[in-house]
Amino acid sequence: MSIWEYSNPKKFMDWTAPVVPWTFGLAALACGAGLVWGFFLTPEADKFGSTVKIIYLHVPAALMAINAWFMMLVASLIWVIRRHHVSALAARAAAPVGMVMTVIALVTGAIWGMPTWGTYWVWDPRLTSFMILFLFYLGYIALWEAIEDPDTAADLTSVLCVVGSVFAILSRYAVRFWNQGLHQGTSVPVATGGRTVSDVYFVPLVLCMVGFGLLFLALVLLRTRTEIRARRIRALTARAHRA
Amino acid sequence: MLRATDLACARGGVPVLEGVSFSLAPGEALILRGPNGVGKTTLLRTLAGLQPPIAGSVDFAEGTGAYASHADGIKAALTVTENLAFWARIHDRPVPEAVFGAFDLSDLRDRLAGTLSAGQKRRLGLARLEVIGRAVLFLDEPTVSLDAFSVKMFARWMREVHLGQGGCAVIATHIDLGLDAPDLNLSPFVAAPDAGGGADEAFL
Amino acid sequence: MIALLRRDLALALRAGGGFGLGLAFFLIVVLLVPFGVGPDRTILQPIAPGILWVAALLAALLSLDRIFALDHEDGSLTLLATAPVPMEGVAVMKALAHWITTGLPLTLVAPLLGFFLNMAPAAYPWLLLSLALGTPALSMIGTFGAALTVGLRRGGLLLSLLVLPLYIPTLLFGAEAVRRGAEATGAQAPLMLLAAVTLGTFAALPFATATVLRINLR
Amino acid sequence: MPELGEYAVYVLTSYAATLVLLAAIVGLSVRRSRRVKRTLQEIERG
Repeated sequence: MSIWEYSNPKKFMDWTAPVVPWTFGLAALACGAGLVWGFFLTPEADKFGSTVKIIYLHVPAALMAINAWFMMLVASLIWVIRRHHVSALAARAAAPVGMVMTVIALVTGAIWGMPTWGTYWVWDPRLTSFMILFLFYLGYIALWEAIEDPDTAADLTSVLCVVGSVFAILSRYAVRFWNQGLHQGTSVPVATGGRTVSDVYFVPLVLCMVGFGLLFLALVLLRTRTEIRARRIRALTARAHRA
Repeated sequence: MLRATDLACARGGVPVLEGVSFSLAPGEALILRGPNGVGKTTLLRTLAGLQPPIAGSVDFAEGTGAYASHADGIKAALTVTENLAFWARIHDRPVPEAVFGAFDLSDLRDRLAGTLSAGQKRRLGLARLEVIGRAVLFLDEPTVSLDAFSVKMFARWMREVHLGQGGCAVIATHIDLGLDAPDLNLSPFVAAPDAGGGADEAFL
Repeated sequence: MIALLRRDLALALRAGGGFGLGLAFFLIVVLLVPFGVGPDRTILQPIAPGILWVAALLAALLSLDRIFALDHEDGSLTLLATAPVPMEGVAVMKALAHWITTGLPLTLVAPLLGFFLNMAPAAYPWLLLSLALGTPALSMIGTFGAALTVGLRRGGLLLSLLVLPLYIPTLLFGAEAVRRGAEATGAQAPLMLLAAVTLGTFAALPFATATVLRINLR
Repeated sequence: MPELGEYAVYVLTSYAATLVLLAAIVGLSVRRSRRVKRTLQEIERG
């Protein structure tokens, strides 16, 4: 029973049925604990005052926004190579969730920018990169919606995802190159894990990251199951018309 | 020269035909018959390699096939000669002088393709087939909007020039071309409603 | 494949739409900006390179959906697919045809419009150089986008949404090169990066475009 | 309630905005899942 067997739609529906509620539960638990702990029990940071509490939303969301696109890239490659419908539908299911995570990262980043930089939106390389990532998500979702035939849509969006990934990384460094002259970014840690933060804030942050991760996983599983059912409806009605 | 073995093909992810097998020796043609929508175009596109078959295989010499339908890629803003010259250069072959005579295009040589009648445009499309010089032709309703005289002209070209020089062709058409070529009615090869291999198979 | 390029150029010349449309749009957009931003020359001067670059980008975007649409409708694309011409070659030739009919004229006209925006005199050579290096990338990326949306009903809008994010590195390096060139603070870096992006697109995107075309022709 | 100082409004708005966005994506996903499941069951019973 190779792992590819698990991505056969029927088997996928069977083994994910019990998993989804559990994942949602664990996600709620982790997020709840992390946010409550971070919001109520951590002291004010010297430099940022209480705005440091926004870190528990901004960093996990930003982390998931990038990981979501990476997951879609892997799923697209699996679809192109192994032609497994579930991975293509999982990529389609993950896009809106990734986009929402990007919006959360942008909103919390901008709000956090107010006390730190004095204005809501500053063309900081990190925030700008997330705005670009948001545009990529928009284009990806729009392409899925624009094409009727599911398999053609899966193929075209996979190519767009691969090309988009290269350009997203390119834009990431282009923005850093372009912005150096204007405004030095804050020392606020970048979205990836390598962070220098004192441990009193660290544990709740890890909890929030786990929470957001589980939430993302739960949402993707739920939405993938919905996509599989929608595809089954389309298949059944098509067969009914043919008969 | 061209062999199809147990071919199954789909249109829009839905299986349309299955179990189609035939083989053509040089100089032979095959006429595809069957009601509209049975899958003549789908079969031709699969044979030409424009779309992958669900099952079975198609074998003919690499780079000798050409697909042509009534949408024959004629540019209205170019003259008849320029259109033919373009396709000749794409296949890096010369434009044979005889082609203008063979398809009654001699006096239309420098006319813009946009100013031609439907029948003349079709003759230009068929002349293109001669110019590209491909041995294995897959033709989808080549004689649509052609008058009787032009149909005979095309049939004569097909019989004497194309097949005569050892080419072969699979032609989907409703009218009788007068070629002594076997017919293949596709109706018995229509895929069963629950045929496998369709894009939706994993979800049913 | 050169035949394809020559035919497309001949078609563009005869139809006449290709050249004029892009240039007219470019002219209008550039002339509109002062009405929006205000006639103050001290404001216009620093942002002139940016305006010219954005306007050139939008003008290039305008004529992208015509790259494959005509050939798709009259069946040429299908015939090319079974011709001895590699689809990657078709993609490159289509991108070059688009560049010659749109990118090149924009590059030549842009400096003339610099006067309307009171651009710094030092910026003109850099503007010309950056556009010359950058517009081919706009055409190649645009050809990829056009291949993605060939055959779709309202493909034009979707094409812009797909292609604009991909244009960001080129726009960014191009405008930065002109700005730094004008201030004589070392424009070599952005120019080289701009050229690198363009070379990268011509190296990789034809394969993606060909794959997408084959999928769309199925 | 922890002492949020003068930045209280920023912290609270960002928490509120995030919770609203998360609720939206979860709500929409669940609603669509139920609707599709119901349609599928109707077709399967057919």
